[in-house]
Amino acid sequence: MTALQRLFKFNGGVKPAYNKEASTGLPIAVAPTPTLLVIPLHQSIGGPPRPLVKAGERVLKGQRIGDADGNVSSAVHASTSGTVVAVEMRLMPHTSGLSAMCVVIEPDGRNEWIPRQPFDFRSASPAASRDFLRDAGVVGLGGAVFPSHLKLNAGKQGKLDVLVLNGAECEPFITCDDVLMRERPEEIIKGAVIMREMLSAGEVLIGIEDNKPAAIAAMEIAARAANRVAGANVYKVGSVPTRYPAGGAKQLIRVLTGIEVPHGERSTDYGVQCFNVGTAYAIHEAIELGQPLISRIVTVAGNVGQARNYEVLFGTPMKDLVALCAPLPDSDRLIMGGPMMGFRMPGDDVPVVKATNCVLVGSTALFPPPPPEMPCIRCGECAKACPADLQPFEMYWFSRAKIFGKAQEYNLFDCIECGCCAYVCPSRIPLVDYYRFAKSEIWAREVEKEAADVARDRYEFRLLREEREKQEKAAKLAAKTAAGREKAAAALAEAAKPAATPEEDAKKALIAAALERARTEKARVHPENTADLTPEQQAEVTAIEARRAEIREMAKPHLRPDD
Amino acid sequence: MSSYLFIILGAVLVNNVVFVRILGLCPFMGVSKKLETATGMGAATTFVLTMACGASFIIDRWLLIPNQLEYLRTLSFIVTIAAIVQLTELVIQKTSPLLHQVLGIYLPLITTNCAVLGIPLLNVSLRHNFLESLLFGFGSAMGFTLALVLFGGIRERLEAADVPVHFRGTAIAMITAGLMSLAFMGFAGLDKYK
Amino acid sequence: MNNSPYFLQPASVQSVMLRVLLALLPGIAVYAWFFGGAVLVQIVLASITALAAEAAMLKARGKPLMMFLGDGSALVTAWLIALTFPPIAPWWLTVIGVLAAIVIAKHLYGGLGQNPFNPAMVAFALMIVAYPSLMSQWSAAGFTDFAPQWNAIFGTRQLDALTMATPLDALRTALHTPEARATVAGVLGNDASFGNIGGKGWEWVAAGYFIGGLYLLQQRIITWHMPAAFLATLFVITGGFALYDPGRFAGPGFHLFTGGAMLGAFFIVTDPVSGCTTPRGKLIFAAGIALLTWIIRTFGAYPDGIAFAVLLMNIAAPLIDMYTQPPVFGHKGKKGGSA
Amino acid sequence: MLEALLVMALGAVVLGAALGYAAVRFRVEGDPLVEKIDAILPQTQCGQCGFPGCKPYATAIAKGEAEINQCPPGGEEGIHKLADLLGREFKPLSAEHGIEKPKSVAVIDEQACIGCTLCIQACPVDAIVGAAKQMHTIVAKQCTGCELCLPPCPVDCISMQPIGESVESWKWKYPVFKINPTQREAA
Repeated sequence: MTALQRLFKFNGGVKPAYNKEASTGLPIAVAPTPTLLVIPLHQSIGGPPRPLVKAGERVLKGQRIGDADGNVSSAVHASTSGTVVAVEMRLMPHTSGLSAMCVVIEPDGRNEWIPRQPFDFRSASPAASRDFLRDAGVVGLGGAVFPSHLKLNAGKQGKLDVLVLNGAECEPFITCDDVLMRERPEEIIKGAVIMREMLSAGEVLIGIEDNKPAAIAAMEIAARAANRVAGANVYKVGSVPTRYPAGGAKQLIRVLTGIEVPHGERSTDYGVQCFNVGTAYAIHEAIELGQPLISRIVTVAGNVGQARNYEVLFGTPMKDLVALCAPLPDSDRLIMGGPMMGFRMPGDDVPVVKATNCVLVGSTALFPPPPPEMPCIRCGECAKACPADLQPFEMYWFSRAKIFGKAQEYNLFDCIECGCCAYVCPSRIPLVDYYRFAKSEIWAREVEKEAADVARDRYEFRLLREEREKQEKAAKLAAKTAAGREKAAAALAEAAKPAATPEEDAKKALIAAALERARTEKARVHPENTADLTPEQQAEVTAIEARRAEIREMAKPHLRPDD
Repeated sequence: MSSYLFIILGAVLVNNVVFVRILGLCPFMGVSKKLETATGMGAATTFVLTMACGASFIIDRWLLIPNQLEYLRTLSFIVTIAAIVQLTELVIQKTSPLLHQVLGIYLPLITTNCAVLGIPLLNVSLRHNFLESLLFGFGSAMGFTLALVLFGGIRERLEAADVPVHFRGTAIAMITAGLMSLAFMGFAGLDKYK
Repeated sequence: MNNSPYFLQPASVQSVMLRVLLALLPGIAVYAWFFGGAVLVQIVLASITALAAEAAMLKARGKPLMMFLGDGSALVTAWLIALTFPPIAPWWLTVIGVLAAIVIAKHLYGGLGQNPFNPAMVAFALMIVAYPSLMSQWSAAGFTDFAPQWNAIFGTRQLDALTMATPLDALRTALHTPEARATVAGVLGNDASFGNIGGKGWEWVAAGYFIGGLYLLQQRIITWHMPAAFLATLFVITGGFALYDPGRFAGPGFHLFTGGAMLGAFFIVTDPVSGCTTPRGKLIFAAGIALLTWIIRTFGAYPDGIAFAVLLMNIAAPLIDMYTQPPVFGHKGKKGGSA
Repeated sequence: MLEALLVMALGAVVLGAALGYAAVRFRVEGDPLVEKIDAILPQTQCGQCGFPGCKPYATAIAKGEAEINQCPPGGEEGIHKLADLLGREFKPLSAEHGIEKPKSVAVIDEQACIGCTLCIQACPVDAIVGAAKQMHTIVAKQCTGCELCLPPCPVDCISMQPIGESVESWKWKYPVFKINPTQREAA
């Protein structure tokens, strides 16, 4: 073992049965190209990529079919050459059983690559090489699928003390990193060299659990070769004690360097960064061979005749992949990932994606349903097992009662959902389910809170705008009337020159003008209706007038004098 | 000196004003839902009670006894307590409006808190001098705050317990208070060592 | 349709509770050997009542019976009550105690895992406050013939021959009567109820509990924090005061091996539901109980202060937990590595 | 008897003076609590609580004129938060103010819209884009689902459609207790 200073310890952790031997017997085989490839567009953390192809187009192997949406995203590529059948919503490999946009490609069997040329990252600027990696679709293959180009930023200090390569792979059944390290250590180290130069890191520590001796030996040979080239003892392999979850990024950093990176803070601020060995291999392929990330090593294990690791193209339906390993008849479910953190698949025709490090065929015999849940007796076993030193029974107590404020006070978001607490709980409580429920509720509320704040700002701006419009209208009106008044006053001012007091004259003139205007108006419109009558009408009128006079004479003695 | 210590210890633990003397139950039940409000109320009552004990002693010794007006004792104590509470409310409204809103009606209700009137009257009957009555007032108020804070801690956990529906809320709080006073009975007989 | 993790470590609440009952057996055997079969009758009586009460409450709350009944937590409470009550207490006293524990202290708060107070201690405290005389009539070591004991439990109670006070009670009354001007050594020396270290016979029962406690520690059902802190604090306080004034204060040997000290240290204080859960919290919790027990035993009105001490610290447990939360990963100040 | 009156009068005067001084010195203006309450409300300005918007409802609650369970868009969770903040008892949502509906977004049926701009003036957050006699459409991201644009529309072409769950916004469900129903109703 190359010289490595003392290791550190993290609290908690459990030792489940590893069942790794079954799938490491045979070397990596290349899974045949399926009849139909369903490649989801959104395969990494960050914004969903926009489709670049339409139905009917012909694509080459490695051609970009989904453009990264902004910087916090990663591109998606066609896994083989063929014609795009459709760009539509398809079932996703996610416990929700929901669908999302996928590009469906029918392979033409010619496997024709796009023109591939290596990218000279040494001469290019760091930002350019990071953009290249983003467009090559390189994401963390440890399971988090975080876009790697964001992590390749050296951060404030501009340099890094330690670059950690995570080959610990502590989850039971999964051996994809193990066989990758055994068969292709040189490419991994080449990837590490590239990353070390991009991050200008001091030394490179490769953490591998001590239950993988073959992998440790292979990586040490490659590391020694790289040290000779680098001329300094820079690449070291560290044999880490086997304990789940030693493979967690923060836990491995703690064991190898003693640094505890708190939740919510970037590890580059602590001079350390952790990458999966598979990611290092992908970076080597992208930069030195110009091949974007279109396939990965996937372990197929569990309730199958012969467990084995395959190099699988993204988009291959899991059904075809599992069929290669002769699944036993009583298998009833597919789990993506391992038994401790894996997700149950809604169906068996969901595609393999960048996050699929293992397809675990489950059965009631292999994974019996848990006994009914008993109340928590606060025995503290989970607190002993928690690798993040949390108090799981307190978080459970408040998450169960949906009092999320208190759950957050007990650092709910520091939980890495590793499953150790639920593994050891004597009351068999599905603790991780409660924490996932509480986290998604809190995230949903935060999204609602932001939406409410935006709505309040827009509402207040609207009130402001209405106020402003009212004032403008009033101002315009006032201006118009004022203008009208001046015009009238000016006109009268010339007409009535004598030195009457100016405004009182103006007012009198104004009234006079108004009256004059009214009278001419009235005359023009309503002529006296007794003026231009025909002779007969005139005679009729005089007769009526006469009768009226007679009546007045008769009525006089009765009326009071003033009528 | 040790007699002063015994007064305080006696007031806080042995005959705790809430659990043993069963005084001041309405704020005890009303405000102890959350720990912050419980501590806020405890602090306010401590301030009021200590001031009240001091003021009542002065009024009693220099105003009521020389003029043989002992029968005015309760009346004058209540007036001074009401004034002190009003003063406290104004101070709290200025310093922390949230506490003022959350304590709500229970802040002016300190006036009617039987502990706040009971302790000064006890001071008079136990013929404490000025310092003793201050310490006794302060000790009892600390006992009240202790009871309130402990009860707040338990209730905050009970909030999430799967209590049968009919016992939820105040019912289970009453039962818990009963069991707490049962526990405080353990201190019975301790103060005969004064 | 469950989510990850898909396989679990073999463990269950039943196995935890059964192992606790197993750990109680040595103590019970020695108890029955020295003080006759009465205690076994009490244990059976308490167990039946507890299971009946638990079943009734579970049915009332509409919870599935078999699953909860089988978890054995009611049995543990029943056995603890039977062991802390006087063996020749009348049958109805034990029944009322168990009912109070199971119904009021446990199920009213929501059943297993949600009771803020230790059910057994609630029962003991209630009964000693309600029936002080009956609760202080214990059988003497050596009187092991069964007939009068059975009669005392179920039949008419002619008490004189059998009963006497506990050693703690005897010592306390002797010391507190000023005229007698008794000293600890004097009382321990000549009174029949005292053995060489603690109470006659009781010291062996305490040794039995100690062995049971070691088994629990080995099975990792309880952590060392609580028993160690409790016994150490009791030892230090009683030792200190015994040196200061041997006449008035009994030594640590006496206090540790009489009354409920040993039973309390391993079985009562370590009740995970009502006690503290953080490592530092457990130390403070157990030390607090030891201190209060000693105060009540020496100055208080009740012979054995374990029950009241446990209840008092149960009241303070949520607050102690709140303020002794261990630092979370990454927030530990002393880590050299964090920049 | 006289001394008694004298003493009481003296007490009243002294304490009255002290309080008068304190009242002046500790004057308090404004009430920051309204902002705290307003921060909890969902800002849909829908008026279902009987007040013309969330801010007036918040001031009413602060002054104690309104109950805390009159806001259907805020739902049970909003009432719990208000109860915690104000230390009041939790009350279920009052029926006459409406029921809690799943969050939904208004959608205009392009065929029926005649471009009368009435809904544009009614929308509290200006989420509707369009001009007189031109086609109108609603910006889904900004629509808060307050349904204020439904009544003024003469041709009733606006309908409310609940927002479906996408893979990103999918929420983990509360772990169902298969064995004891009471625990589920308690949680």
